[in-house]
Amino acid sequence: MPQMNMIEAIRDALDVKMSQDSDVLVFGEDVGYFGGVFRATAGLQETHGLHRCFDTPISEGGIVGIAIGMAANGLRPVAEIQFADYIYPAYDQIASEAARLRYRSNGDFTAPITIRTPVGGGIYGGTTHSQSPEALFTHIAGLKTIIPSNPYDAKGMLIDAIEDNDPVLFLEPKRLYNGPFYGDPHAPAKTWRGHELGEVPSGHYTVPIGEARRLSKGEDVTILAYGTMVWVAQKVAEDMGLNADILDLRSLLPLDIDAIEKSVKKTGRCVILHEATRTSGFGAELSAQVQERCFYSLEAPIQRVTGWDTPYPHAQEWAYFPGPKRVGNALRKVMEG
Amino acid sequence: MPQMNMIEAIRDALDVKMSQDSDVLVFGEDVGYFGGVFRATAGLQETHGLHRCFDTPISEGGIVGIAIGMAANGLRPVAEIQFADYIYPAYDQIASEAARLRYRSNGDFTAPITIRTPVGGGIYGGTTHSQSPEALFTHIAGLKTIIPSNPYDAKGMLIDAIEDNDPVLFLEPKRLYNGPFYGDPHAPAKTWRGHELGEVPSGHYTVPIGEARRLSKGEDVTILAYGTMVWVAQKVAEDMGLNADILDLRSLLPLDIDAIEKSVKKTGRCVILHEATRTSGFGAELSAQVQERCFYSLEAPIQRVTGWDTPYPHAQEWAYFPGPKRVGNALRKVMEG
Amino acid sequence: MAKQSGSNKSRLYVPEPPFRPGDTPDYSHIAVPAAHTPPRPDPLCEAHETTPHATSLIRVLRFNGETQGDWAPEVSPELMRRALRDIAMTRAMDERMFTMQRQGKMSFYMKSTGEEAVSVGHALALQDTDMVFPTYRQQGILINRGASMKEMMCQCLSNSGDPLDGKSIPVLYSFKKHGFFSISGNLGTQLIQGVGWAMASAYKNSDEIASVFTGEGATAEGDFHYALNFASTYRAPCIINVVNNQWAISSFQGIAAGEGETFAARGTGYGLATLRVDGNDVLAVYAATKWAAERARRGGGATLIEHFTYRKSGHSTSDDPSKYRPENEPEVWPFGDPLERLKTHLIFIGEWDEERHAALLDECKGVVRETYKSAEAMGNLSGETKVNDFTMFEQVYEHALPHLDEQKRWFAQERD
Amino acid sequence: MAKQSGSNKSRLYVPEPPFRPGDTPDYSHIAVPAAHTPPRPDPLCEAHETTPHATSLIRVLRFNGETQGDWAPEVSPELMRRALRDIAMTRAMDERMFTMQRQGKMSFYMKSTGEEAVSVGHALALQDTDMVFPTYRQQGILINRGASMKEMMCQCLSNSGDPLDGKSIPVLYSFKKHGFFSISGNLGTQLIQGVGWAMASAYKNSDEIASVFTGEGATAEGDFHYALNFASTYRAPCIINVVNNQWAISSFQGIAAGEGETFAARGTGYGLATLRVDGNDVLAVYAATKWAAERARRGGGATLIEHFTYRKSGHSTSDDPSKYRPENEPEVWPFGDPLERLKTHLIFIGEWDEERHAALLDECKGVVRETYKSAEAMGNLSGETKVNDFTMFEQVYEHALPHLDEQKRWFAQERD
Ligand SMILES: Cc1ncc(C[n+]2csc(CCOP(=O)(O)OP(=O)(O)O)c2C)c(N)n1
Ligand SMILES: Cc1ncc(C[n+]2csc(CCOP(=O)(O)OP(=O)(O)O)c2C)c(N)n1
Ligand SMILES: [Mg+2]
Ligand SMILES: [Mg+2]
Repeated sequence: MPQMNMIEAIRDALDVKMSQDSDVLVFGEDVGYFGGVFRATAGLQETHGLHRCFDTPISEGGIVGIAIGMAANGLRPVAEIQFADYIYPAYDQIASEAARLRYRSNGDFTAPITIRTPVGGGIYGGTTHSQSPEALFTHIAGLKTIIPSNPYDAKGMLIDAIEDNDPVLFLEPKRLYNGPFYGDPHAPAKTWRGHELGEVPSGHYTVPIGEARRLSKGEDVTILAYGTMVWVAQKVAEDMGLNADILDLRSLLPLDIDAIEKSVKKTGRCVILHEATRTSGFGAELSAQVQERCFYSLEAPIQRVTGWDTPYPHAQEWAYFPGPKRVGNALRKVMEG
Repeated sequence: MPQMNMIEAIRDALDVKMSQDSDVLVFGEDVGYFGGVFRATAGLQETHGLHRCFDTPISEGGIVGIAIGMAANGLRPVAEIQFADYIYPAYDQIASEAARLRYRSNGDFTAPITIRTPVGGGIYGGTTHSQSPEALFTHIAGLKTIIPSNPYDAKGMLIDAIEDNDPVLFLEPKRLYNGPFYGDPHAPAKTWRGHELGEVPSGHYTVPIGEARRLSKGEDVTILAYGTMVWVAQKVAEDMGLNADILDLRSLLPLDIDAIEKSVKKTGRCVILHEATRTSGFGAELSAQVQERCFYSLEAPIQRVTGWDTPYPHAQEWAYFPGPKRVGNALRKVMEG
Repeated sequence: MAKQSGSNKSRLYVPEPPFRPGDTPDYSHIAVPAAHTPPRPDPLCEAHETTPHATSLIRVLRFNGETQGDWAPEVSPELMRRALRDIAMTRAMDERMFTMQRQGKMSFYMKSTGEEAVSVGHALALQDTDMVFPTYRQQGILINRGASMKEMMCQCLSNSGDPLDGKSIPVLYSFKKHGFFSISGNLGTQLIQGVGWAMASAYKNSDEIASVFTGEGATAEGDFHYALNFASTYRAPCIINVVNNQWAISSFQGIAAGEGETFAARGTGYGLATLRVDGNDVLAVYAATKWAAERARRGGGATLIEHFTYRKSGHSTSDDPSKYRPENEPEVWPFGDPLERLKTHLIFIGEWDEERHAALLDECKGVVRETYKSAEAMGNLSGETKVNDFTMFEQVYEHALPHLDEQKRWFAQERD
Repeated sequence: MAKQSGSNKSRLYVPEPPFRPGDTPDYSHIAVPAAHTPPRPDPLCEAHETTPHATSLIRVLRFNGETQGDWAPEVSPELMRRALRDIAMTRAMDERMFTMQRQGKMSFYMKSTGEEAVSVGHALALQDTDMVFPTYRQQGILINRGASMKEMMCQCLSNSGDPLDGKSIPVLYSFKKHGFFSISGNLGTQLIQGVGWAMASAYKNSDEIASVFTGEGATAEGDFHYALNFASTYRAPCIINVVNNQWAISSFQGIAAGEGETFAARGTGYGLATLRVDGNDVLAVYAATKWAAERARRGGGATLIEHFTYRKSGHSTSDDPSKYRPENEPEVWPFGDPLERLKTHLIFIGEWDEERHAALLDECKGVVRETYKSAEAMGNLSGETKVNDFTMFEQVYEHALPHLDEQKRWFAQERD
């Protein structure tokens, strides 16, 4: 089985779909000849042609705008936004247009686009290269928002996203591109080599949007996480010797609420993790739903461990990041509660 | 005491501030000579001059952009976005710029702007004249988001917003402009005339950002609402003969969590209302915080009554609106739970 | 001439329209070029050869009924009578719907009165398979392309015959089968989508082009810039139309763009071909569109066309234009009425007469009346719309997601 | 000349730069105008009188050291030596910081090498109270205005001397006291803010103008359109600068704007004055800025200036330009180096010599070295930054809100 890191897996997904389907086009800032600032599209222009993988002007609104028009005309565009922090100029095209085109035309026109964009901190990117804006998109009816945490899922979910007939926002935790990250910036960096989720089948396969992945099975506590925080959760739970049910949500909208509900009803305890700003983060929705569905099973208050309600600072990156210490404290608290 | 509807109260707040402080400018689409499509700025150009209340190009991003620059240069701009549904082209300027300017410059530059915009349904405005996007803004650190439910608060809060040294998003529930709305579109329309909150002092006063208003005191259940839903809550609770603690939150960020916590700890039951789409709506944050703080006092699951996870439809407006029936059901459920 | 309401004690310049309510509008300063219309270059010329066209005005129909100049298209009397009919029909429909809105039959309506020649002339010059990305004032395109007027009316009435199942407000039509893109309530957004559509067409080696519309007011949105810019970079086969009807709700065109340049001139700096056309002259609109469509189809890239016209009615049924402009301004507007001008021409060349004209207007009125009757039989907003409420949960996604199914169940339980 | 990597079997046009790695770049087709520079009109001329300036190139310094043409400013040798020093100092600082980044002392750095004449020439022509809205490549303005280099370095090192308390990534300076607006990491956004700043200045009847910057790549953002449009409508007293350094990370300028027109030409259609200037010619930049500043200050409104230059280094320390352009392209770029060109002129007029030049470079290097040493003594990112972590909770709002206070408490409890 080929070994891939997350960038390679993403590139492979694009390559597979571009080879299979001439309607798939890939574009964005620096994605053409250069192959993207994170190299996710490297080589695709050479393989598939200038007209299938190309550079765009620095205009996120324009990028999503043409994607919608192309999709309405039968293509399957995959657009890259260089950093999620720069997605806001495209917010109107995503929320008002891509997400609502099918609805407002009652199915007459549709916008099956995929938008890929790197999220999260951990690379000293400061306020404008570290954000996790998923909650701003899970509030938008008509859009799907997904976020893989490993190479295997990244490839399968991206292929599924491209084949989906609705617009999909595909978030890439940039700190995981080269390897799993367990939350300690001073520990030697791990790569995906040798990790079972770094084994990525060649060719076509999908990981269906809407299904959470269970990382570990346990009876003590449910941990809900996605993106970078998945690995932090795993490490902390292991180190604490907790018997934790860890769910890598992968798909935020649609959400695998059945899996969540089943788990919390079993464990009676729940900790929710995300890097994004706390207030109105996606953790709020998770907490609300767990509370609504599992109220009578809960033995302690649901805990959220999140980024602070400040912009993502540069030098204080690791004071901002919801690292192992804070996750551990929350777990202890929920176990005592 | 002068009687005013909510439009008049808003206009009066602008007039008071423009008279007091020549740094206050008012602008937006159609706000100048015409006085705004909802007439909130009618007469201000005539009174204060063309250069203090003027029309702008149809460019929400541009409107907020110049407001930031003006504010950085010492003015106190009050910008109108014609409908909140059209705020997305300005999303980047609000979230990346206005909200973060102070932080990224460590206080060297600031953006004390006020953005006024009508929200909510109830006027058959369909997908693009009915939205309640507050949750997309409460996730943004550095911004304040407030929403009055009556003329008295509208004036006092708007004055406080203009005087605030941070950017404030001031949401105006358009269905309340002319009178309180109790949720039944077929009932004869009420005006603010004769309502105690339609009595609006002339001159300067403030209603401080960050304080909830208690509508009614009760022991049975806490209802958290804001905007239009405040009046629906009041009517339903009354009709049901419930002894409800109803909080009109008014300020979403900052949030009066002390008042909320105190109330729920007393009642043990909580229902949260909003018009916005359910998933990742502000109700999720409210639910999460109540659960975190009042877990051991809760006697039933917190209920959310919200708009559905669809765009706001046109003909089905009243099927979408979280009206008295649904609010009543939730209250019954939480009382039984 | 501009005067300033209120006192402007500062150096901040804020443009104002020449006339306000109470003024006697005098547009004698707007030169209506009589004979000199800029020459018609080859459609595959260099973009900059059309720079003069961005600041002059292409006209074909003189007020006396003659045609003139380079751009006069070779069109049959039949085609012109077709145009006349489409314009008259559009106007009759607008008239009726406006009245019905006033009677509470629908929530809202928007007329295109005075600017029908833009959509009708434009549509006549395109192929029916070309995709238009219209605003809410291009109903003339649907009339021209033979869309069902009953369906249009049902859409406005939000009734059981509404193809959009009541999801959208009136006038925001979607007719894929007629190459008419779903109209967005958000201004400007479709401009760049149309460019993307055109890029896809080029990518597929298809001959179809896109034609995108904006009002002059909405050119201030970022999407307009994206559209011009991407169209220039990728030489997208499309036409970008700015319908300059002088007003954006209550704002005159000087707010949208300043007072220095025309809207057509915006395109010059992007390296696009630019035409500015008398939008009340259906033959000029037709000719300019033909030129731009040929250019796009033959690989010459995009053209920006400014259609210079006038919005005779209020912005919508929610608007009262007498609040911000002189009541008689539409009458004194110096470019005449598109229907009258075409009629005058047809009579001038002996292909029409007053009697047939009166009959045409009657016929249109009749068709509209009968169609409206049958449409309203399917419901209206003040009575029983007969729209099934459950449709609101459909078409959010291709397949309903579990949480929407759940909400639909809640809705079912809670409604009775 | 353009060739296409991969096969392009469709009609979708995608522009490509003339040369890629492995090619021998040949820019002989770019005409460097020797003597003919467009005439200098009165700064209060009509905007359209500058239309020719948008497509030609204002130059003052010939390669042989002579000055020439209408635009040659009257500047003293002192001022020119000041410019020379500012350019040399900026370059020396960039050099040092780049090296220190490579050694892990900071997370990131961005050089302005090759385009220092733009910021320095521009700043020299402004008043120190004029507010500039810079990008990350205008450090030359800070050097020129006498900002503390140590503070700049501490900002890049995110250490205890960082005036921004480590909140921002390196290079995103904020120096209000030097009329230098806080740089945003989001491209384009500041353009329209600068226009708003200028409108406020006009409103207050102040003489201060704003000068806003963008790279040519970021002109594709909506904010660029907003800036041009609002500047036109309200005749804002500002200068809009496009620094066209040919590259936007890996994209050549044809992606940003298509291949039809210059960036200066963008302004023509907005009714703005437009100048295009040799950005490697500090006297030309100075002269163009003086013109535009006078125009703005005297009520003539905004000018769009395209500074035609070349980005000699990589985009940032994270970039390797040899991946997408020939390695020697910076050397064969036909407009020379700004430092060399000014030096040649000063020597030509007898106000400079090789010895003094060598001494100047040494002096700059020395100043930079010493300053860096004292800056690094306050911490760096690879070692101990000495930034207090709690500062991350400050300046989110003027006064901390209760929820932030609470989070600060949590942070305090959880960190040990
Ligand atoms: C993004 C956005 N902003 C504001 C509005 C509100 N609005 C609807 S139509 C209109 C005026 C448009 O004027 P123009 O573009 O000239 O078109 P016209 O109505 O004259 O055809 C405005 C401001 C909107 N629909 N969308
Ligand atoms: C809104 C936004 N999109 C993308 C980026 C990523 N980015 C940073 S610099 C850059 C290239 C800018 O090129 P240009 O405007 O020509 O300026 P230059 O770097 O050449 O000075 C890009 C794409 C960003 N910072 N902001
Ligand atoms: Mg208009
Ligand atoms: Mg550049």
